[in-house]
Amino acid sequence: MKKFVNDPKNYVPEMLQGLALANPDSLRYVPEYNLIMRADAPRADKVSLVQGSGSGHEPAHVMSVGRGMLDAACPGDVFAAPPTDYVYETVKLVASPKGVLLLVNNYTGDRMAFEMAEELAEADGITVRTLAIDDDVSVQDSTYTVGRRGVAGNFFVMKAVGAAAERGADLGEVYRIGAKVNSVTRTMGMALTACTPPAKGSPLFELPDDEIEMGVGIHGEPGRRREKLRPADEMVRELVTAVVDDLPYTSGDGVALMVNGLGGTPIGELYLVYGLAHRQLAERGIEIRRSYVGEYCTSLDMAGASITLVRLDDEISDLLAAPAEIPLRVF
Amino acid sequence: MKKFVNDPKNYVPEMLQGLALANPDSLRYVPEYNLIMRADAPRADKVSLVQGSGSGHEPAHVMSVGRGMLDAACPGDVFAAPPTDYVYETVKLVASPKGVLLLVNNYTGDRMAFEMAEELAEADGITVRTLAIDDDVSVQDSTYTVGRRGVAGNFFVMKAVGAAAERGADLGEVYRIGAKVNSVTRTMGMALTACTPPAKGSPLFELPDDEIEMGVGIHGEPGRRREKLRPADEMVRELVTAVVDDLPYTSGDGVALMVNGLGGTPIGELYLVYGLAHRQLAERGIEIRRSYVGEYCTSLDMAGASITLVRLDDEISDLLAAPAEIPLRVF
Amino acid sequence: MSATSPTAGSESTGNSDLEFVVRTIAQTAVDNEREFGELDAVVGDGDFGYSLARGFEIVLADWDTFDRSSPSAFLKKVALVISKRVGGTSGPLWGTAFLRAAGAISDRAELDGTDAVAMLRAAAEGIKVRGRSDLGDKTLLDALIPMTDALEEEIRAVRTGGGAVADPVRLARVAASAARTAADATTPMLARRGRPSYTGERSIGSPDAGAVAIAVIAERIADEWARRT
Amino acid sequence: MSATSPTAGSESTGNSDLEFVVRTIAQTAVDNEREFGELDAVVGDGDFGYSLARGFEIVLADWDTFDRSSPSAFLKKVALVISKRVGGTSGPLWGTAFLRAAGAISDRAELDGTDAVAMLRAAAEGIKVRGRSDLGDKTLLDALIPMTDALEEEIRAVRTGGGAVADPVRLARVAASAARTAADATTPMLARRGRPSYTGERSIGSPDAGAVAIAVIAERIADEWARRT
Ligand SMILES: Nc1ncnc2c1ncn2[C@@H]1O[C@H](COP(=O)(O)OP(=O)(O)O)[C@@H](O)[C@H]1O
Ligand SMILES: Nc1ncnc2c1ncn2[C@@H]1O[C@H](COP(=O)(O)OP(=O)(O)O)[C@@H](O)[C@H]1O
Ligand SMILES: [Mg+2]
Ligand SMILES: [Mg+2]
Ligand SMILES: [Mg+2]
Ligand SMILES: [Mg+2]
Repeated sequence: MKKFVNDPKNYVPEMLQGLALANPDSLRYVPEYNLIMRADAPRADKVSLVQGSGSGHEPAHVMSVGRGMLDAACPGDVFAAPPTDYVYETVKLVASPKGVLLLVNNYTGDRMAFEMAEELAEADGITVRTLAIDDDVSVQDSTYTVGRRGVAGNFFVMKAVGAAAERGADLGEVYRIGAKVNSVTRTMGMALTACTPPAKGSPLFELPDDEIEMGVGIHGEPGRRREKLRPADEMVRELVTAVVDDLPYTSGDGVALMVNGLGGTPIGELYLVYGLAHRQLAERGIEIRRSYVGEYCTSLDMAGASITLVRLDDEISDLLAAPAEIPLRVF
Repeated sequence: MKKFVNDPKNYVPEMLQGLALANPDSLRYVPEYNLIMRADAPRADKVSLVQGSGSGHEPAHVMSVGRGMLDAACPGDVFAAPPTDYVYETVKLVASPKGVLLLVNNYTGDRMAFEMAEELAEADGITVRTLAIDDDVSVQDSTYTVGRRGVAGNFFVMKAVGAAAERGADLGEVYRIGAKVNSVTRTMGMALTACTPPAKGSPLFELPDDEIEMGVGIHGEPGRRREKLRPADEMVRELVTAVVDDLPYTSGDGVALMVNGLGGTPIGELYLVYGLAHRQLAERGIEIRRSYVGEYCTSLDMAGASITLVRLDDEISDLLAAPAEIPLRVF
Repeated sequence: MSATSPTAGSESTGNSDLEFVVRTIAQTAVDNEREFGELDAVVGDGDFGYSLARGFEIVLADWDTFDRSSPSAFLKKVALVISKRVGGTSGPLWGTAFLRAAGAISDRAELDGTDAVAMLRAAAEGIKVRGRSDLGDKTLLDALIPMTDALEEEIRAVRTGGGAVADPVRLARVAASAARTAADATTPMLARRGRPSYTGERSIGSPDAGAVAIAVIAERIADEWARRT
Repeated sequence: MSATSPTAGSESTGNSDLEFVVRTIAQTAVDNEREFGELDAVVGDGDFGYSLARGFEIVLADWDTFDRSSPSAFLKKVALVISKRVGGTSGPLWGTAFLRAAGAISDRAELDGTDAVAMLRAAAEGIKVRGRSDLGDKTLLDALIPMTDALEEEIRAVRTGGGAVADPVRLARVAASAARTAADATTPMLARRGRPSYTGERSIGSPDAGAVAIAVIAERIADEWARRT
């Protein structure tokens, strides 16, 4: 394993320490519960927003804490939902009289932890709602499955509810907006390589030099199918088609397009992918109104990318354009 | 080779097309000269700023074009300086009555191309100055060598001269500021893995699983020495020591600290490195006033990182804090 | 597996069967961190071993501090540590399992084979509810439930055969071998719960990590028990 | 190396020796893209083959359009394409080399061996100035200059021996073998210019990519010339 790491067991806490040291004015790190929160949270005049899930998806979600986005993020260990207790303590720390909205990607472990925490916090008299995000089109949604996964599309939910909460919307309204954004957001991802969790020390799976995994999530697990590596144009077409056909997005729709890197793919390639996806969508008459290219929700060092579309209306466009201030500043 | 690429010869133009499509209002792509420029350049009321160098370093420099930073970037092919002619055409396109400042990382090929272009443009009556950036402490600077390389520290020069130019400073003043920032900026980098240029299709060198390259530049070339992989704390100490001892930075100095990823290292690890570097600097009494963690100047998909320090004074701090608007926005 | 005996280095363990079993579970989870992780990596995300090990490490570290006023109180404390400190899907599931097991013996001061069956049944029911899962979904339930069935059957058979008390070593061996058979039998199954379910058909062909963990733990208990007596 | 003859597929090439040599240089650069790149990858950045190939590809594509009013005018056009279209260090260096070579024969309508020496000397001087480099820095100069010396020496020897005109096939062979020997001799050298110089001592032990390219090109010219006559 070739990583910047000391004891792999301390990978997550040492990362969070670095994050807090780099943002001394705006963030607070609470080691007991492995949590990052805004230094000024909770604020009585806004709904508090919390997102959790395993670590290894950075910048999601710990680097999305700040004005206009999350009030706190409580990440678990790499790819593991946080313990219930940590979520519960996080909720207590940011509890606002206007309530707390918990955002959770739809995975069994995360949902269990957040729902149990919600119950515990409500018993303490805190008003809490939980919204599950499930934008991944590669997973079939049926009563025999656990439903779609939440992947990179969670960024748009966080951004929209963050803006709404900042403007003073009440809990019901913030929840409505989050649910609406989630309902018009779809993602599909693929991996060129496997990733290596620090504690495991070796890649999660073996992928020959001429093969890829299509339909991956964000936990380094294999995808729906293994396929041959092909020119970017063809692979992007497969991603775009899966996403477009799912909602479906149709000619005349105005959308936000995100090309999200999974951690090991350089930004030059992501812009190349963006250009291909943009043109393929334009061919279908879909109008791209907002563009997002970079890393938003990763799988450690996995090379690969996902494509997300959000169908925009005036309300969503306005919320996405609102200012925010999170650790991911460039300058 | 596992990359998002069609014909490798089109890697750079397809990336630039994507970049322009994602920023239709602010950027213009000129395929004849492989160049990205601000849609509103040149402006008569400000010095125009141009940076070139090979591609493969994204976000440097094409993604640093925008208000408060560059007016144009003319990248060559991957790791190759742009042809003289392209630099010359770029200068003509952004020529402002207030003059043009060319920023060039100190490599033989880049310097030759930019100096020849400067001569050609001056013959046309355009006022041009060229500033070479050379922040890399891993290269010995002597009359027998070609001097230090320019690496990730170029970000700070671009940012400071960008802010000064935006405020209307004249060419001499903008040059003075750039030279000053360069003189107080030092960088040292290391690689965990080699990178793979699209046209070559295989890694530039072989690195065993337990070895690293210390003192690398940004062109995928090997570093000064090969060493054993060690805990992050020790490797970071080697980088920090090399940087601090070079200027040297001393107790009481206020600095900006950048941890720059080389392309394949996930941001979680970069924050871990940041935390270690921050503490090591604090031990030496060096005060960190501004923090930069992420990818600023990469070597394609190379895993690795560099550490940059800038000694701040009020003038530099103020320029670094000025607003800018470049493609690397997050939301 | 480590050569360390599960009770080594702990003077205050006492020698109740329950403590012995819990400590063996904890030690097995810690010793098999890598193996359990590898199993989860095939079509999952590879953290199962890590999650269990980090939690049971704390169970071992806090061992001497647990309330020992009754078997039920003791189990509740263990459940609390697991719920608090284990993340992933395993935290809530294993925490619930221990908590429900505690509930099944709340009025008992001494435990026998029938209590063991009751605890295992309660644990499985708790996991079903918490995980919205059932037998046949290719989870640890597919080892836990057949193992419980075999244990119950063996106790009944001993009783029917006129024996008053079943030999615990033999019971442990029967349970372990049923768990192993059942864990192996998860290989051809299609996962309908847990992360492997996302890979669809590709979940077929490898055993479920959780089910194998149950088998490994049961075997270790049987081995240690035989050595103990 | 490709089996394609350097003049194949081009009716308008004419048959002047100069055009033959330039075309062979261009074709060799295109054919050896991978090999030259691998050489540059050892302690450089691996783009040398790519840079040359992309430029000389255009030289070949534009071949029929070049000004042929004089050898000097022809070389100038080639120099322009290289300067314009080749990036990296090689663009300015090779562009300068061709431009200076053109200058060395500006008044000549027909070229002989002495002109070849003059062109090569001028090219080397241009590279020195442009690259702030010299013999011994471990660059292509370390093949180019010894090759030129050998060529000059051979012409002098033929003259001294009473021969009026040296056999061009023999001259090309002498030049090629001198270039190869000199290129091989760069292996133990420490790089003081170019990207390999950044690696310090590690540049010792592999030949310079540019020097080897000179040898490969010279050998190809010698081979093709022998075949041609
Ligand atoms: N809904 C469920 N019900 C019962 N057991 C489950 C469920 N989901 C997962 N499991 C068990 O948990 C094991 C994986 O645990 P763990 O790796 O901690 O979960 P994850 O990484 O998916 O959050 C699986 O092998 C399976 O035996
Ligand atoms: N300053 C110089 N003077 C002469 N030749 C040089 C100089 N620098 C590099 N070279 C030659 O150019 C070759 C590398 O060319 P290229 O790969 O295009 O350059 P780079 O990638 O370093 O910009 C070297 O092998 C060497 O022969
Ligand atoms: Mg997990
Ligand atoms: Mg180069
Ligand atoms: Mg798992
Ligand atoms: Mg090179």
